[in-house]
Amino acid sequence: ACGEENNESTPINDGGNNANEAADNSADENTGNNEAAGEGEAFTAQMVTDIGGVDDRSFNESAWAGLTLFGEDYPNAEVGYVQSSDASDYAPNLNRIAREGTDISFAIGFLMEDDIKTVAAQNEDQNFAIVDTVVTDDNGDLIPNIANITFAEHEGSFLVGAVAAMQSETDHIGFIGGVEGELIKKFESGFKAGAKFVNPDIEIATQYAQNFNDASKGQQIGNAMYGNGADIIFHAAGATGNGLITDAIERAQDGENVWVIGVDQDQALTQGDWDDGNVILTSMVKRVDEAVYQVAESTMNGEYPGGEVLEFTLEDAGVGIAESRENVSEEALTAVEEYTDMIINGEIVVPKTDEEYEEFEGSL
Amino acid sequence: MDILSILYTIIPAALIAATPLLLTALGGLFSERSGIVNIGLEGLMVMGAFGGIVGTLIFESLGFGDAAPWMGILFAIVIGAIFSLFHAVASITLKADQIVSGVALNFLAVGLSVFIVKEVFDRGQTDVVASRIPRVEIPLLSDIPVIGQLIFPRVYATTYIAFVLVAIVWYVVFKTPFGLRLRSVGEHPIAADTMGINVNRMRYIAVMLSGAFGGAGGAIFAITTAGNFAGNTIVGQGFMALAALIFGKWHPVGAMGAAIFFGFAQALSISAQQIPGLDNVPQVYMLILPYVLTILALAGFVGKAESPKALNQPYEKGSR
Amino acid sequence: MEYVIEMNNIRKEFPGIVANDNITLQVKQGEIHALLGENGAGKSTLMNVLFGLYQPEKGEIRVRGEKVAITDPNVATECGIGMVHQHFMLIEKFTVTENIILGKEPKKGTTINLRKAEKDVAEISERYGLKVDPRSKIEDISVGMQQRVEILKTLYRGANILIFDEPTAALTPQEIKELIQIMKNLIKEGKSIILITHKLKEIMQVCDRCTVIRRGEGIGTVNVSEMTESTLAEMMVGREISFEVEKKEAKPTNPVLTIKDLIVEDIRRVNVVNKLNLEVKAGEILGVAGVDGNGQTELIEAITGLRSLKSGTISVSGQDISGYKPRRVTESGVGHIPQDRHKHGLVLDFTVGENILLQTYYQKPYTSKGILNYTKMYDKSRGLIEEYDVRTPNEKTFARALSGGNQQKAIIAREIDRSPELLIAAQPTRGLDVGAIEFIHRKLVEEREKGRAVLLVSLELDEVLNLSDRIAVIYNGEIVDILDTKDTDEKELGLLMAGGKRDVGDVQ
Amino acid sequence: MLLSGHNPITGYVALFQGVFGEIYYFGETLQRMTPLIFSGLAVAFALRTGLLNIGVEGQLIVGWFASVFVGIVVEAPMIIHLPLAMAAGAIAGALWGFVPGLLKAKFEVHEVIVTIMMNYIALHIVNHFIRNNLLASGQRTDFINSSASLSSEYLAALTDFSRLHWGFLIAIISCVIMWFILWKTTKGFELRAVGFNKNASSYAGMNVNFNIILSMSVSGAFAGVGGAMLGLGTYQYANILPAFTSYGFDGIAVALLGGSTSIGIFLAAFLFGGLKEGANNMQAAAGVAPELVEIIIALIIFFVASSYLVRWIYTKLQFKKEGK
Ligand SMILES: Nc1ncnc2c1ncn2[C@@H]1O[C@H](COP(=O)(O)OP(=O)(O)OP(=O)(O)O)[C@@H](O)[C@H]1O
Ligand SMILES: Nc1ncnc2c1ncn2[C@@H]1O[C@H](COP(=O)(O)OP(=O)(O)OP(=O)(O)O)[C@@H](O)[C@H]1O
Ligand SMILES: [Mg+2]
Ligand SMILES: [Mg+2]
Repeated sequence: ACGEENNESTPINDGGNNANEAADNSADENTGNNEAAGEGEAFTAQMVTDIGGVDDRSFNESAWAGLTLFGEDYPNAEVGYVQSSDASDYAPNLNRIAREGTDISFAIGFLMEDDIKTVAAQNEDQNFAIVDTVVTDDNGDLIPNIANITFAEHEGSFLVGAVAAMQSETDHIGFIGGVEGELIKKFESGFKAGAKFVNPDIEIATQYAQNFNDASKGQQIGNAMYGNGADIIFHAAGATGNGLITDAIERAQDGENVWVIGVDQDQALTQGDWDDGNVILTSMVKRVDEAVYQVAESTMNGEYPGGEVLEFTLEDAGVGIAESRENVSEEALTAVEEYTDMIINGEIVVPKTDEEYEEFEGSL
Repeated sequence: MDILSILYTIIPAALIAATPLLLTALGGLFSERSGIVNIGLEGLMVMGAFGGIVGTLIFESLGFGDAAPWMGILFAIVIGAIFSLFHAVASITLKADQIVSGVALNFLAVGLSVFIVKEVFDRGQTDVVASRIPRVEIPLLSDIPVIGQLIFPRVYATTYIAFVLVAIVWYVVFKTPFGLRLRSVGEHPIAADTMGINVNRMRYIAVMLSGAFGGAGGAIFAITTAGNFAGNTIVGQGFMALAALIFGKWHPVGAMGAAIFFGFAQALSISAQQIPGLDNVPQVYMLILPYVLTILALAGFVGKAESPKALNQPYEKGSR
Repeated sequence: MEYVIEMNNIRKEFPGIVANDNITLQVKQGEIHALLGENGAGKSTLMNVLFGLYQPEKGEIRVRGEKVAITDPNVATECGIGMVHQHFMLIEKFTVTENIILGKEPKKGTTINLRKAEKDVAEISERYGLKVDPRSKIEDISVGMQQRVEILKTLYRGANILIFDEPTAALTPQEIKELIQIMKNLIKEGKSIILITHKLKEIMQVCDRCTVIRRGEGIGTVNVSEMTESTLAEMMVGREISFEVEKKEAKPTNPVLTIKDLIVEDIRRVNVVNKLNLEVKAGEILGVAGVDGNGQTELIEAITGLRSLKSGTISVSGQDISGYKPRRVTESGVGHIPQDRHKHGLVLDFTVGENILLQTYYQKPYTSKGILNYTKMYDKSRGLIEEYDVRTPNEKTFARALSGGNQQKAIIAREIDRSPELLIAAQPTRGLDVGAIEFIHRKLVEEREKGRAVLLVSLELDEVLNLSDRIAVIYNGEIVDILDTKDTDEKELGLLMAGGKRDVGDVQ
Repeated sequence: MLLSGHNPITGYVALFQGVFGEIYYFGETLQRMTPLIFSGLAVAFALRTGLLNIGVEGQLIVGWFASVFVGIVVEAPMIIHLPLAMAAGAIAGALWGFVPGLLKAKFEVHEVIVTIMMNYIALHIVNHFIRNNLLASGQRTDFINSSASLSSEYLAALTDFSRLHWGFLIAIISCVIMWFILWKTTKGFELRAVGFNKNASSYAGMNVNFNIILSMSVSGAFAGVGGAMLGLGTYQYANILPAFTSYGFDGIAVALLGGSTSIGIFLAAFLFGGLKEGANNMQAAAGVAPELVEIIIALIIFFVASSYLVRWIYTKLQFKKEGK
């Protein structure tokens, strides 16, 4: 369908059916402007994915879901994406959509931090947004044509940490990180804080696979942790986590009582099934879709949050515990609600880094 | 954790990690013993992983239940064997450089499999398979106190099958007429030809066997460990299998030893953080351990590996 | 039906060359039929056609009167034709038995029935007097035994017409004698044989008839009993050939190569050169005679710096070169014609010109400040190609494309042109035709005449006797005797080579 | 493409436009081919000595890191700093090539396995250093000092803000250098001789072991400079690598496609760079999955590798001519 488009300056990608509709709807109208959105003309929102692509079961997919929904809700809006095959694609891809006069260009993932900075400087009249990081110029100031979307992952992780601590029968839980860094530290710190908050004596194993794509490693780390007595493991490790889930399923099938806590999306919907249930206890979701939708919407309404840092927190449901929670006990769910309130009130300040976590632990 | 419980964790992990490498290396053994270098093992594993997952998903949806992953593996074996024909035609019939052809095979596998997945599933990765290969232990043997669980741990059925295959491959390669002919073609194709052996046909069979085994290796990795297929499901395992083949001196038992060694080193590096005493060792040491050990082993006591004589030489009738 | 094999009007072309043009070959039942011709005359090609490795463009083949199309070696085997190839077709890592049964393995279920195979092999070898050890690996046995394996391969397949392509080129005199006996046995058992050889003496000795080809064309078939060596040679080359190397009386002067108490180990740390003493003087050719495997190779490698010595000294013109690296040895005035020209003598994928400068490329004027001067290199090699009559289209042709004789000439040009004080020639004429041999022998004698020392190591007694002024007999890594050529003969040498007074047996 | 229901013409037009359509993309293509030239040269150089260097990937990674390290830590005027940083990349790469070379020469260890292992070691060690010693923000180091930067405002302006940098010229020079070393120098003569026939080379007095080590080191140095192109040119920093860059493996294809000759490598790198750059546009403009380009690359390699067919016909024709 796209191939018939006679206008080179509207290279919209039909990632899914909905987007297709959006594109078709707008095809009737004149879409050939290179200026910012004006009256009666289509609003365009596009995103550049990282290597994972729009179906990575993680934030790219989630972001694309948000954009797709946005395109559905506003038939006048055109949405699209470009997938990057490797890191060197980020800059040209961002440049490409910016040069087409896209009204808001999203960079999905903190890895595009530097590239978006360069491209934003080269295209000063274009609007950009980046997910998962805050971009500043050389003086440490925010950049007026970049909106920064971040999440309070530590807050959501706190909740699943608490759940894990309450439901662990061995008083021994685990955390598997993808690649060690600022971002994943937020998951780890929040998770550990939540668990210790419930049970200061709980044993928590942590390990980084140093890879987001090594299922084999995920399986082996999971194997070692479970073998060592942990019964609930939270992962923030992308596809590496698939190996963990595999190991958990096999142990479950073998009669062991082990669980996985998923990440980013409601993972129980797509994974974890075995003969007698699902090993995914619950998941810590991160509503990238929500965030992207909101930023696109505000931009369309002329309220582009350029030069701002938008943190999506527990309070605005930007992070939280997944819908699938059948395996979570009543008691734990009550506690989750209680803690949610405490975090929102500021009664609990969830740590984000190793230092903050140590401080937090000391204060218990 | 005491030594014994460490071993209880590490050994199964090592054997599970070794299985796909071992199977793929056995495949490479056929191909290289016939004189065809197979750098394309990586690509064959990719196609195997693709075929294994897609096959399992299809058979699952057709209601085959627990049999689905097994049929998925068979499907992958067929896909692998067919896909290896690219390498066979290019390097045997068209006398392409075998290394070039193998490299192309790797590119093609990733491109083709992901492309198909995108066209069929409309996304860059497949769904996760629901049914898995069961983990088993050998009934009586694993009941032997203490060591029973160590030597016959609870691992995937496929792991035991792989070990049985080592024996079968050894038998086929060293005890049957087929094996004798296979090796003769890899050592001295002209001589084999004068003895009435169809060199190219043997090589085709060998390369397709490597496709079948590589396909099985990839499929088993995907089904038992990854659970689904994406462009990055197989990253480097094929090269490790090639290393195992060379490390094992083109011998099935040697390849088995090498694959287990790789699996063991990997399992140790991963479990180390959970082992008191080793948990303070910087992780980087543990991460590079398997590779450093391999290099040291090769430099130290394994020594020179002698490849089949006619490896990487296309056979042209009437040449000398 | 007089002939077992008739090849009538065979024509076989290779790109750009007609290897066989209208050749007719008729072999009678029970005869040994020689096929004679210079290098590249088309003998091997004709036999490959008969064996089904090549398909002829024209002509017909009849086996026992019946017209057959030999499309591949399997068909030839079915017709009872077996071939012992010029370059052995053996798989080094396989055992004797495995090599013999390959492609026609006795089975028990799906397994190779090795026991039966070994028994079969033993049986045939008994019957034809072909002594082999069925369980040895090819790489561990002597060339002579390898050849017997080749013959057994054909017999195992029931061949009754055997083709031998230059079977004696790599054999010791003793082994040749045995081979001739074997051929006679085979004839007695009702087989027929086609024998390709460059050695006219052998033809005279065993053959009944002889077909001569020249440049791909058949010259004719003659009864050997009506011919002499020189008439055969003339028929083959088209001109007269002198067999005796013309040389003046030697005038040896001061010693050039002096070896004292040399001990060299092989890979298994066994002493293969054992307290060896030797001296070669300027102006003489010293021939080393010996059965293959008595330390000749290691001796040469030790002199040229390719192998380290365990003890003893080697000096050239008074300079101690023991332990020198090959380059320094060469620079000390040593030239070396290696025995295996493809493996050690040439880089086959380099041009002839590059090969001719393989020892001197780094010297002025070919290199200055690390940069090669190809113009100078090719100028130089053009001159040498002409001087040594290397038949090649030009100096930029790849060495691979040259015939063996011409490859050898290129090596000789390279080594002699450096005017080494000591020239080591190992098997310099292996597999070459009489014309090429004549040329090379003349060159070696010229070097002697110029006052150089020449160390000739050869397995061919004829060559040693013909060329050398003195002959050192090597046995078990030791020089057992040094004789004046005038005072000795083949018989005495043969005895000494086999270990002095001991019985001449099968030396492996 | 037809099979997958896309219009192939639109696809290829988009591919073509993705390279030549705008000067920006053309600049990006040249930028993209720069490290590919180096990895191709690295593979080819070793290949000429009869060695298969699968370790270009690892050599490139350590070269990248080392050049960035010097680029950050050292303060010096550009005339010293830039060459120093590049040299650091070259040396690191050379060291990474030296090890397999040494093991091959001394212990006859198969270079293919060692280089595969060295790739993983490079990846983990470099990541470790960045993570523990040089982490600035997210997953990367600080930017290098501008005195070590290859980036060029001139080239960027010429190509409408692409990331094309001076490294491209260095790559061209390197092609010439490799050609010169191999075909014009005495050492090159030896390296090639060793590559073709080790026995004859040692008979001719060449030091085979030394040449093997040298060849692997020089090969590694080429790869290391390729890494420096990324560190000092394209990115201006080094980052924690989640997986291999794949430049090394692409380099094998580039070298083989280019017949291990300098000109061939340049052209093959351009083809690869162009295909990869164009793939993004093809995806954006025609909705064709970028994997298609990988398939195309693979098929091209197959066809080139199978040139036996062409060669065979060619020689046949030529012999006919000579025969007349
Ligand atoms: N495979 C081949 N391809 C092309 N030309 C060949 C091939 N084999 C042989 N020839 C050509 O055929 C001619 C005959 O070669 P052949 O090997 O039959 O000679 P020959 O008589 O056996 O020589 P020799 O005495 O050295 O063994 C050669 O001069 C060569 O030009
Ligand atoms: N594969 C080939 N392709 C083209 N020409 C060939 C081929 N093999 C041999 N020749 C040609 O055959 C001719 C003779 O080759 P051949 O090997 O028979 O020589 P030779 O004197 O018998 O050498 P050797 O003693 O090593 O057997 C050469 O002129 C060479 O050009
Ligand atoms: Mg010959
Ligand atoms: Mg011949």
